[in-house]
Amino acid sequence: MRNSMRLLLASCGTLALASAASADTIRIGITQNNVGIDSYQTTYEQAFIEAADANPDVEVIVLDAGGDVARQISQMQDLIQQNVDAIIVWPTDGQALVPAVRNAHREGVPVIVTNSNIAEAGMDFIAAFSGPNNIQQGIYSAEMMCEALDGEGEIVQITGMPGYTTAIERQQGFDERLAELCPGVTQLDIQPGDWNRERAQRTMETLLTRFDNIDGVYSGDDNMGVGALNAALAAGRAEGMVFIGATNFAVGYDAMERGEYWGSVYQSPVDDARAALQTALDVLAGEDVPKLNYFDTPKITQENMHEFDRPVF
Amino acid sequence: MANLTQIPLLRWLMRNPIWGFVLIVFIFFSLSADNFFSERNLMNIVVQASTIGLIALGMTLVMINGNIDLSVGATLALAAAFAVDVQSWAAFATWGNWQILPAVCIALLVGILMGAINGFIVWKTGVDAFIVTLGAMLGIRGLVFVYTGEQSFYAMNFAYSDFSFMTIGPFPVLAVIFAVAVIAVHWLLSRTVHGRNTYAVGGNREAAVNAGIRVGPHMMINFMLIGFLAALSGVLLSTQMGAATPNLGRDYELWVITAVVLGGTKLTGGKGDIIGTLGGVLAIGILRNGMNLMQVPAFYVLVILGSILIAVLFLDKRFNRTADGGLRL
Amino acid sequence: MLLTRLKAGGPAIAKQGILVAFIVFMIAFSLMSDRFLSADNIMSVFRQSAIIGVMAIGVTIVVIGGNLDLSVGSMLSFATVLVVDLHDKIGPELAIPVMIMATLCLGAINGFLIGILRLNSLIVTLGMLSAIQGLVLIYSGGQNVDIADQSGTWFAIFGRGAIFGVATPIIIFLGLALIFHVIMTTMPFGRRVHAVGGNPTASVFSGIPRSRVVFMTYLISALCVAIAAIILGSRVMGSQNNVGQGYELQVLAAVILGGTSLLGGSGSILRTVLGVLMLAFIQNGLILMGQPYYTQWLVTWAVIIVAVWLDVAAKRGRLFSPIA
Amino acid sequence: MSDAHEPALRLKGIVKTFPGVRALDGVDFDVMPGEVHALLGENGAGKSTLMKVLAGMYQPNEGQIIIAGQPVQMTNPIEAKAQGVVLIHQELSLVPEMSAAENIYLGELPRKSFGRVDWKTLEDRSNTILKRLKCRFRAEATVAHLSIANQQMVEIARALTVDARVVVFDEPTASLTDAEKVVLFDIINDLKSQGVGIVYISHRMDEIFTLSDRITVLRDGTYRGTLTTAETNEDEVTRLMIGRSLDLSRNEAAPNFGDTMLDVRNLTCTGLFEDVSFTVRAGEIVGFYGLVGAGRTEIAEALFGLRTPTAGEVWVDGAKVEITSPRDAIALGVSLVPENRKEQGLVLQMNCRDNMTLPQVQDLTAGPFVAKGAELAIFDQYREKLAIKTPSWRQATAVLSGGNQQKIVIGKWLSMKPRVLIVDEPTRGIDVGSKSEIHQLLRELAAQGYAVIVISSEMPEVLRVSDRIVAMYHGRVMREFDISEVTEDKLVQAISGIKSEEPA
Repeated sequence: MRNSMRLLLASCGTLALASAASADTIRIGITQNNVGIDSYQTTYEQAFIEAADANPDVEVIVLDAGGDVARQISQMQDLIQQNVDAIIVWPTDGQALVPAVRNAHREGVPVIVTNSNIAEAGMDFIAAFSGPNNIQQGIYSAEMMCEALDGEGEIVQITGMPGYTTAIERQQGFDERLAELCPGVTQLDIQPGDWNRERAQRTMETLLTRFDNIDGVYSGDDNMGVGALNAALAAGRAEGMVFIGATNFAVGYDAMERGEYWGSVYQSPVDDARAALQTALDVLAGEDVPKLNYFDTPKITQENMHEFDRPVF
Repeated sequence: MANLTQIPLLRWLMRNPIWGFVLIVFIFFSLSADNFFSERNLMNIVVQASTIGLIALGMTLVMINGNIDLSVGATLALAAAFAVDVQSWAAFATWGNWQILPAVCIALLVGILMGAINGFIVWKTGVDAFIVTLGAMLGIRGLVFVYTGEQSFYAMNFAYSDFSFMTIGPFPVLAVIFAVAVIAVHWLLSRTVHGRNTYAVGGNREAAVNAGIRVGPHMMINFMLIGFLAALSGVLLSTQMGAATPNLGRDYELWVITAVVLGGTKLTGGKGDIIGTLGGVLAIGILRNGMNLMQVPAFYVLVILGSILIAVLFLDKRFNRTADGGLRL
Repeated sequence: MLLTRLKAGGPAIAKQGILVAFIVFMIAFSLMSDRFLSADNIMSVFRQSAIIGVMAIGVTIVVIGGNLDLSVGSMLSFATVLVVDLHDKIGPELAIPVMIMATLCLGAINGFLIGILRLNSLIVTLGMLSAIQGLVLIYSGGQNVDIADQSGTWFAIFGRGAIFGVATPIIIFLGLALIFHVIMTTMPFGRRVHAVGGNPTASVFSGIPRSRVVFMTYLISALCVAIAAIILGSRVMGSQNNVGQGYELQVLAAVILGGTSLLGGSGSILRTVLGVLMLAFIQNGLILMGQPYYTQWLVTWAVIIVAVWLDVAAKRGRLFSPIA
Repeated sequence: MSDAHEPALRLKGIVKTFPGVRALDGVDFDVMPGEVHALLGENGAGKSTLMKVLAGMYQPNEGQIIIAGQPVQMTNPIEAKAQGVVLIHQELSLVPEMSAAENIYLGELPRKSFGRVDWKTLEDRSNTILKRLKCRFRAEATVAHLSIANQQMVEIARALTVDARVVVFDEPTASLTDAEKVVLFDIINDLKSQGVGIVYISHRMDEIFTLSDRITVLRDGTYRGTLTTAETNEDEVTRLMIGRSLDLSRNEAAPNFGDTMLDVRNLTCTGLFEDVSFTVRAGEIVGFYGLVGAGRTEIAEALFGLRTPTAGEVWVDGAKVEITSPRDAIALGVSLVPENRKEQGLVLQMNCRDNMTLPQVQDLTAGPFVAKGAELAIFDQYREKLAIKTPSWRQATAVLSGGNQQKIVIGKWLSMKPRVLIVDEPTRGIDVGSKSEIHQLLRELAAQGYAVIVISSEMPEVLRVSDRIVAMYHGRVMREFDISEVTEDKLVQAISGIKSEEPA
């Protein structure tokens, strides 16, 4: 018994030495929202690791919260525990992470929020935000919808997983801008598709039954948008129906090429990941970094699609 | 002398293989993961494990009763929503920091009420608890969405989230609350009449009925206790977040059941204890924390946790094989 | 014959709790939405429920055999990702058998752990739920998979095609239900599954190879998942890694709603089909009525408890449980 | 203030109905202080219902319960106990993971403040009671680790936690060996001498005539009469119970046996039985008699492929065989009617026909389907042959009486046309009428040329059906008797491990 204790203490000693030796490399921890739920996040993770590997001074610790806020908070604590130099967090929930961010701030660990922003109350405690502007994306989609329908028509909306920030913000931007820009376009119903193509397809089938006339469909991402498109194609009602998405996926890009899909918002996970890492490095280098660093997420439509590469996911 | 002390310890470990497992992973991570063996990290583990742990205490009671509760994750979310939302009710606007008090009380009452509904249905309809609470798992989650309107609630008052960072002496307050709950439920189960009746009802329901134990209300009380503990867990979780989200606690029921079963409680009822459950909770907590520290990729964590669960079940069966005397059935 | 049935316990109508509830719901919904009973809508709901339905057939057999299978959700993700990914790599004619074999292997692991080693099925399949989800992610590296040429592949027939005007998923679903109903009610294997689920000890004492029967139920469950994955992959022409997440509970809810006892030994595939359709019609009907999606969870809660309650009450001959 | 002529307990005109059934129809019953009053009746006659009414578990629809002259209402078992009425259950009603003390005081553990259990009082009191029962285990012992007999003692100890006026014993000897019965009877006599009224329910005539002062008989929920034990005999009681006399004769050895069908040589299963050798010939019934735990059931299980013998040989019909699974046994024509019909014999929620054809359902096929016609033919054949009473083959076996359930299990194995039929405790928990029918049946089977092994813990049963008797003690065969030479004394000696002076 006593022997094993001594062994433990001895090993702790050597570990402490080992971490002390690598003190001049920069250690950055990242906790992601839910890798594997969609390709965007997976590609983001790969791009992030690649970018970090390319920089010999950076060592990264990559964690995944699996969509669970509580686990993400634990991971924040674990990262603080490991004395990382900075934490990058992709919030599972913009609201619920505020105290954890505040705690890191108190512990002197700068926090960089990536992809979807943290709630207003937490803005004082973060070093910077880097990512797309989800509300702006919703606005872009509303503008495209308006343009495609010439300001008149009846549409349905398929949102992401209820209760998650990205879904809420895109819906918010879309709803507000649409009402303002095109009062002539009415939203018949809003139903969730849970970021799941099959579920979106099922929901769309029911909506097609319910409404004799649907002029347009806005989906929280292209994955669901293609599901809705599939439903409409199967029902023989896709002709003349306008499909607009967000986060352009390869399937969406292809559908656009075939002329079945009207437009989306181009958002590259590679840009997203690189921007996050760069922002973190800038913060650590003591540069004067603005609080909000939006990277560009332009509209992509059938007309301008060839200016963009086909998404890799 | 070494022999004399070792033998009871070994025998104890054979009966509680999960603690042997906890010991092994503890030593393993101490040796192989940076920063694992430090006071702060160990406290972190306890705090992190307390969310699942508090519910697991209640689940132990319910499972010893021969029932199960799948609705705890949803109850946790509902209680968290109330705890955060009630603070901002106009009625308590002038209460200052005291507005937290009625909020927490209402949240805990909501948890007890959800447990009471489950317990009452199980008692009166005689439908299996698995089915009743599977329904409630969907239904209560529905209530969460009705109540929150899909939005997250957040606490304006930072005093609420500061609570979770408080310490009592060297110990984080959340760890202390968990420890108190562990001791209280252990005491309840091993020392009180209600606790002993819990074993009786699960071990031989017929006998309990014949002995005049009012089985229905008894089970209902245990459902209310797990409702309370799930709500408490939700409240504490919401203090860590300063907010409540409608998706909080998804899949927690599966981890809670896993922890309790790892701890040696029988799904058929009548057998189990809090010491084992604590071992199960710590085992999962240490594994998650240690794998985070070792940066095991998320995809592999799923495979490892799943395999370990099955492996421990297998070992438990080897060690604690019932004396069937070699009959091949 | 009817007389003996009536005498055997309670009025026959009370024994069909699910059927009563189903009819009540269909009438209520059709009064509230004129589109509900349209041929298009009914076809559409049948088609949508095919995936859950095919899985529920397998799970019903596992449950009649006295066990649970919670791993079907992850297994569906696994099978769908595999068949879609292999479709473009080795062609559908090879992708389908390879995927079926791989899925059967997972079923065999379940069967080995539960049937042969006799580990508790709830915990084993819970562990497998997690482990298989991990496997899917490792296999795909977390990327979605898609079929490039969606219109040119004959693979489309399973999810999007129709035979004599009836959508293929419906034919597969109802056909499988009928086949397994016949197996379970008229073939020796079905009898054995009922016996093993009803009383494993007595089955062994009757010379029934209990381990092998349980093993087989998990293979059947895996086979059903594989078939559901073909429909799903063909319908969506792509797959996410977590596409089956949460399906295990929907499937289990349908099986329970169909009156299959979790204690094993009794249950019916046809009633499971009713359970599946009922859940699908609730979901569909509430959207048609313009209700927010979460009302379906509240309604499902009530329906599960009331339907099972009626079932249990009819069996014991009184509404409320006699325990004090 | 109760004088000697005031009954300790009196039931007047008790009526209890369930939906569609009149379980008790105007039953009168009383028990005097210091009296053992036996209650008799076939299964389904209403004994259990009456007991549940007594114990406060059922409320009668009509009638009165009078205790010590006062009419009372008892709405739950605790109230009944407070009134001094204690029920000792037939099936062990214990919680295995709890201590003996907790089981003795189940439902009324002594309390301290905050609902805490008063362990000291609990254990002191329990140990006192166990001492009074001459038990050699402590109250702290976990019940799961006690022997069946000791568990029964814990059950009985419950009666002594209160000043009982009336103690009801429901089949208390079902799982006791003869030696343990003696202790139980001492306790009953002890209680009796303290002025407690005893209600004693049993199927075993010998016990009832040893113990009781009066006998009350129920039939089909109605009261058939009360007899004074000293003035009656088994025949009279039986006629009251089933409306006809029973054949109580001992078996006369049948003259002509066929070839040796089963030959067991030096069979050993370490720790369970050692060096067991015997033979069974076609047309012969060999009875295995011994105490519970003597290894008889285990031998049967080994012959049926459920246990792996560590040494020895088994020959069936002149050929040496290896039986490693029930399937092997069935293929060789060895059948086992197991000891516990509810747990091992039947799938209770399955119907009668399916249960009966279960071992051969794989072979009863027409194409891929089960041949319903063939199945029904088998069922009808054995329903007729064994006189199974069931309204239809669709009836779930759960609702049949014990005797009919047992007949289904026997029919199941007869339909396999076995060469060797092993029957383990064929009449346990079965009423007198069905019992003699089953004995009759076993004799007929032997006459048709089956080789039969009957394992039983009841001496009258072994004597009635066997041609030869193998007496076992502690995993070993002590002696083998021919039915013509056996006496009860010799049998008792053999199964108690006493070596007889004259070799067999």
